[in-house]
Amino acid sequence: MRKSFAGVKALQGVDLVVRPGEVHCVLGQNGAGKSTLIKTLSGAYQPDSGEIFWQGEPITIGGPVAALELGIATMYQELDVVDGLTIAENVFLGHEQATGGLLHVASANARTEQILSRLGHGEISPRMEVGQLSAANKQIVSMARALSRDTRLIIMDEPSAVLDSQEVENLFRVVAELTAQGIAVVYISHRLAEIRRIGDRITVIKDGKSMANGLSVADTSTPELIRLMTGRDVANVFPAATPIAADAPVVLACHRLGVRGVFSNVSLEVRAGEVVGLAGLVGSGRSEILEAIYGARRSTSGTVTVNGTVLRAGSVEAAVSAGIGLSPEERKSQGLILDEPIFKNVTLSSFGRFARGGFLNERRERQAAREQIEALELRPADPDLVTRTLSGGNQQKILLARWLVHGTAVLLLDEPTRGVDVGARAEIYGLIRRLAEAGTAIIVVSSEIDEVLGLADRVLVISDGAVLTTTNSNEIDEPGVLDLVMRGSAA
Amino acid sequence: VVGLITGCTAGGATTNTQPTNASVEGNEAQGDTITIGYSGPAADHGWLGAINNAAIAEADKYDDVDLRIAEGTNDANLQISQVETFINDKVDAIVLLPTDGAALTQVAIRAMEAGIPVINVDREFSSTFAARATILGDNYGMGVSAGTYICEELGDNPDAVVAEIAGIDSLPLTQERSAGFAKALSDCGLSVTNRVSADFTVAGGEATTSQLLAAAPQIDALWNHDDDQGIGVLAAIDAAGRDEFIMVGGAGSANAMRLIQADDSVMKATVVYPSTQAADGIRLARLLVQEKAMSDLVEVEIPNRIVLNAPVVTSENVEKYLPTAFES
Amino acid sequence: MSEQITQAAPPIPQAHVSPPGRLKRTLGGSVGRNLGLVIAFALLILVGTLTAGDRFASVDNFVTIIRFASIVGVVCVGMTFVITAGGIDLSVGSVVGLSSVVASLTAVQLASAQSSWLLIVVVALAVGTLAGFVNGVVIAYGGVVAFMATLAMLVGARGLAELISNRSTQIVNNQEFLSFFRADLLGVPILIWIFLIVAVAGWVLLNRTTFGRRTVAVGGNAEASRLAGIKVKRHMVYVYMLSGLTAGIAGVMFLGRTTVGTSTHGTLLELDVIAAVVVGGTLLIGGRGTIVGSVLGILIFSTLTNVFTQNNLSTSVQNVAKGVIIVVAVLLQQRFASRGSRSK
Amino acid sequence: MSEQITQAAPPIPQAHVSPPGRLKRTLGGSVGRNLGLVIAFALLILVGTLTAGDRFASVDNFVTIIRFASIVGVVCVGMTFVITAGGIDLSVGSVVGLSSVVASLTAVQLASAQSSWLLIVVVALAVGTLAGFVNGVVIAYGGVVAFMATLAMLVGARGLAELISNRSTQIVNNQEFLSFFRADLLGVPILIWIFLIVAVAGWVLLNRTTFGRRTVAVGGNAEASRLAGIKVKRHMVYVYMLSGLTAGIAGVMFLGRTTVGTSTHGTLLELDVIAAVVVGGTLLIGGRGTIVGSVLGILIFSTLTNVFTQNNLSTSVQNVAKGVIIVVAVLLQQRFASRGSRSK
Ligand SMILES: Nc1ncnc2c1ncn2[C@@H]1O[C@H](COP(=O)(O)OP(=O)(O)OP(=O)(O)O)[C@@H](O)[C@H]1O
Ligand SMILES: Nc1ncnc2c1ncn2[C@@H]1O[C@H](COP(=O)(O)OP(=O)(O)OP(=O)(O)O)[C@@H](O)[C@H]1O
Ligand SMILES: [Mg+2]
Ligand SMILES: [Mg+2]
Repeated sequence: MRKSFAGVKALQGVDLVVRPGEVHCVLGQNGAGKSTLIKTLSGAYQPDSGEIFWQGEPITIGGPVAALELGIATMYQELDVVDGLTIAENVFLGHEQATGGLLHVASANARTEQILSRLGHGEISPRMEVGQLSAANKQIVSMARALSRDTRLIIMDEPSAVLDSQEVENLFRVVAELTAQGIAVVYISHRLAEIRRIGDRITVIKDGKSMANGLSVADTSTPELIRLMTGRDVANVFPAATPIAADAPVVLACHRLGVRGVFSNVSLEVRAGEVVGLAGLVGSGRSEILEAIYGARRSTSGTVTVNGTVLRAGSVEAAVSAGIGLSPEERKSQGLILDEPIFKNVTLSSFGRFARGGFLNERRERQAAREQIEALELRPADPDLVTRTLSGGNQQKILLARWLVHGTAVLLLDEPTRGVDVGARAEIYGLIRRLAEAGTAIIVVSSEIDEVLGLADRVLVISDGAVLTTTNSNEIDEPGVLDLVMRGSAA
Repeated sequence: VVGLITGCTAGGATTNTQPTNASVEGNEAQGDTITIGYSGPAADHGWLGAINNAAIAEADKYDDVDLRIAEGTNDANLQISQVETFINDKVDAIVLLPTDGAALTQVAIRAMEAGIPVINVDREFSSTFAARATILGDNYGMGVSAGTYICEELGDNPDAVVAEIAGIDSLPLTQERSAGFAKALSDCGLSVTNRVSADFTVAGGEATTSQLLAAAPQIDALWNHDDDQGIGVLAAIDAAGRDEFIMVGGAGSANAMRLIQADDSVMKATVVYPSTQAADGIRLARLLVQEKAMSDLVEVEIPNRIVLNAPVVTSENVEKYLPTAFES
Repeated sequence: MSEQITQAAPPIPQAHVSPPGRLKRTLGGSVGRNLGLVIAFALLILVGTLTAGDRFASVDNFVTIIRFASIVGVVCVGMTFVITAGGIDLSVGSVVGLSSVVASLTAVQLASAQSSWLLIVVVALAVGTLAGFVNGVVIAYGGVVAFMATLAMLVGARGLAELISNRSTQIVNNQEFLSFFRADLLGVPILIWIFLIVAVAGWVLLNRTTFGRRTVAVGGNAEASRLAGIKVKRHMVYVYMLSGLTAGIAGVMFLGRTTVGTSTHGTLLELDVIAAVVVGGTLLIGGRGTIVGSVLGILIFSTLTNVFTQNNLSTSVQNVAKGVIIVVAVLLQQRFASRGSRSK
Repeated sequence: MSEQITQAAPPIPQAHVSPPGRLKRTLGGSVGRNLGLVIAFALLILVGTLTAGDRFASVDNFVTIIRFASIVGVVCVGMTFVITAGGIDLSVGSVVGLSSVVASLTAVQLASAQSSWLLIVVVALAVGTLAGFVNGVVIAYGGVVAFMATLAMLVGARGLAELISNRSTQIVNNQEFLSFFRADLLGVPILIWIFLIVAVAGWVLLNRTTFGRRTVAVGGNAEASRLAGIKVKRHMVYVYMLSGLTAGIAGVMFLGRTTVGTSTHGTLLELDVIAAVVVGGTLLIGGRGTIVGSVLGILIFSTLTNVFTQNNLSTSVQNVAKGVIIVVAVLLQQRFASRGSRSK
């Protein structure tokens, strides 16, 4: 099997060779062109030039149907399921089980059930509507869809981004099964540890060009990979935490905070300069806790106090004016106005400050935004660029810049590095630390437990909407957290 | 033109009651070519369509008339701007069937002030200064005629159920028709038991009538304001298989008259509301600008106000009216 | 459009929902989702019976109500598909008028007298479908927002109908045609049968065929559908053609019911149709549609009109009430739908 | 809604956009984005001049065109805000009628005779704003889809206007009021001045104030705006109130121009307004709005009507042409807008 091509603006000469039965990892920074590459393979985009070979034959993939008919199935980065349909209907979307247009509902359900069991999720009913599923389960539906076809090659674009460690294990098991059957897997992830575990060979893409082809995973060191991706050496370690002064004031305090049916009795305190991490499985309620503190979700019990003042429940404005900032979980849908220029996104929480009598002073606004994005090394650092064109990591930085311009005492970061590449990750880690050192109280939520442990001074382990423990991050390790979580949910 | 001057001087002291210029032949004779602006409401139903078509046909008859048509709006704002366009273009006369009489009054006054005579058709302006001549159908009279006919037919049954299917309720003319109807009925001790309003469309007539028939299981007489929506009204009556009452129409379409003539349906009569008003308006405008008078009148000038009759057409006199009735 | 506010509420992830049982699902799905409507409908019938007694609560009156609803109801079925697919069709009213006009042209009537009255039907359906085709192509391949494309068709088709009919009312003379539409079958008027058949066919098409599932998919997530191999553009054209087809059927029904074709048929029909479909629970953002809801929606509106007529209330009062009822119905609808299963 | 198809087209990756210079940006922004409109407008004027000569190309005629456009134009300004904020307001036409009716009630006229003619103005604006407030609350706090909420208001406000006026035409007697609206200022009619002032104020409000910034932000991404601390719901209420206010202004203008208040004022106005705004380049999905485009849009429509009147063409032909022009204009608009800067 050999595919090679060059072309689309985002892709300027990429070679990729995938062999049957292997797990071929594609690595690259945000915006390197990984998703674009695979979309070309799946027929979603047409390449401007270049050739694709399939089992030795040069072919053109005219559209998604053509790719599917060849046996190329794709799990896209943006969840590609339809909420209004059931799981079985999603799995067989486009190749419905039907005669003369009339559906065989029962047989589709039965086959879906089989596939789900194979994926280790026999407990999910194929008749459930996908809109009711969590992001992780949607990912499983996506996978089931790929398996429902007779495929020779499955492309997975960041499948683990919304999965927790348990689910990731499950995913690896399925991948192993697939490769054992001779099916090739193209695997994209920003988590280098995963690639080490399941990858056979690696292709690295940088700025739309392939930097390395088919490197053997076993023979390539992590720093080497990072250098290939970023073109420089990045210390993939967390910045050292400086101890917090013993007399640092408590900035944020939650007392027995709860949202009915989601979580209850969460009490926590964050001091100036402290980074507190929330660890837990997907769906444990971490995002909800942040949202409740921020007022984006109305709490039904308990209080949130900032610098001694109790906040009005369910009021984002109150939280913002008290000095809390939130960088939400879903960058694109909750954080940014993608079609607006960067500077307007940076000043979204504070443009009122650049106005006199309601009249905006865009020049000052742009200036303030420019200062921050230059300090954050946003690339490119042009405040007038349309936000949509930026890579994920840079978009994340815009959200941080927003609160830097606004000035916050408390910063809530929900999955600040989701879908962000190694290079940008290190920068964001450094930034979080610098903010803490400047006296900001920070709460970080991340699905990657090592990230929580590495970043935070203190860790709260959450399970099923309840705080299990609070420990200093240096007193616990990843297996320890997982162990707690397992026991917590079993109890 | 010359004729008029002689007419005036001649008419001074004598008792001559036959102005020389006001013969039919004299009026038909070609005069100076004039431009007449015509604006009417949206021709969204049969009667209005007939009004516009008759106006255009009338203008076509005269080689000396250049008709500028801006028909077709129910928006007073747009119609005002159409009249403004006519004023800008300095047409010789304007025939105006306003979507709402009062709303078009100001612009008509402006036209008159600009020296352009305005002929007001069908829906009356709120100021007498707004038109040089006014031709009106008699909406109130229509209601009276229909009511009187029903009174005659129902005789002295004080418990008779009378139903009314009005046109577009928000038009002043509908209100006038209903008022006349109620007045005539009250003179014989009757009143409207069930009243619905349609929208002058066939479908609207059908829909409201089927509802009305369901609401009133027993009816003695029914007045429908408009024969165009009447097609729908009759379809609904047919579908419901009802024939216990007499029905009176309105406006006087050829279709309705043929039914009356055939005398095999509930349709027994209709009240004429002439669809030739705008055509008359065009004709008057031409005479006015060419400074002619009306034939068959002694008066040497065009009258200010002509109110057309609203006769009741029954199987007895239908032959007389059928030729001038409009095809919907 | 306009959904943004509703979406502002954070989506509720339900990670570990256990699959509901079959019975509960059916309840939650069909009745539950339509419970608001059923309640509204029942209330309306109660009000009707209380205020108008036997005149209201009679078989004849119910037949009147349903027959009144049937023409609009047929268009609702087509519209349900369009809205479910994430589109909107403002042109249906005009297309009804246009198809009634073309099908009642003298030429068509002459030809039908020589062949069969079915010719009139075929012409009307063809005109409707063609108009839908134009809509679909302009939207799917031209990339014009559906609201604007069908608004253009709304204006244009009405104008065309006026031009073709020269604004006169065209009377249908074909007696076989007329008597077919005036007939009853098993005591039920043909118009109601047509409505019934179209509604059942629509239900099957939406819920039991690939076409229907793809319609939901396209409306729920057009890009995902494209990637799953569905020819989204072509499908959208089909959906608009379907809507045009139902408008054509309604055109024929108008012909049969009123015995004339005119450009005024169907004026403002689109508002009633869209209101009924959305009140019925089909999401205006697409991705979820219910034929049962649309049928209930249109029945509610026609019962409303009937109750008002029975009580001799003017259209003005009726309009005010209708405005209030639309809002209340949508609110109820949202409440019950979100209880039955997550919408939005 | 309806945007789905457009989104189905694969987004064009523009990896290496170089930041445009200030001049280029301004060109790309204002003229570039409106280039399609300007071309369409110029073509229309050319056609008008060729077919109707001096009758068309005269100062008086242009005044007529603009004066005609001014009432609808004022409503377009309010609608631009609503659509930019991601909403839609179908009720403007009815609200125009309602405010003209209430402001011309006998009671109001009597009171105004004793105080000042401005009372009539104040009442009309208050009625419009109140209707907008109701719309806004039902949409933002009730969570009813804007299309349905304002559709309900469209039906309800018209009914209310009919009830209040008892369906009669109410003539305004206040001579000061009438002569104010009949006056010219510097040779330009007052109505045009009002349009000019509203348009300029709207432009400043949308492009130079925090209110405008919020409007664009809310339309671009309501959830992100909410999480950034903008009071999205309250802002939506303001936006609908603004739209209601412009409808109230249009109601007063109708009063001044026609000297009567009636429930039929503004019928179907919403279609023209929405068409003009969207043809003008405001995105129906929200997040981008242009007052200049809306003004050009409405001028194009009113010039079109004038050209047709000048050439003695019937409304039917005009409607067919209008349908075609809407589609062509939106297509052109898309082409030039996407060249000016990335949309969608
Ligand atoms: N719709 C779009 N519009 C403009 N530019 C785009 C679009 N989609 C992708 N790009 C650009 O194409 C380039 C490659 O994007 P791609 O999504 O393939 O990156 P990626 O390697 O998958 O990054 P990530 O790790 O963030 O998923 C980027 O510079 C991106 O900004
Ligand atoms: N409004 C609600 N009603 C009922 N349950 C809810 C509601 N909102 C959230 N939940 C539940 O709360 C739990 C926490 O959800 P959520 O996925 O946000 O947690 P999380 O820890 O942030 O996970 P993730 O890593 O996916 O962000 C889930 O089980 C979800 O089903
Ligand atoms: Mg990617
Ligand atoms: Mg979360």
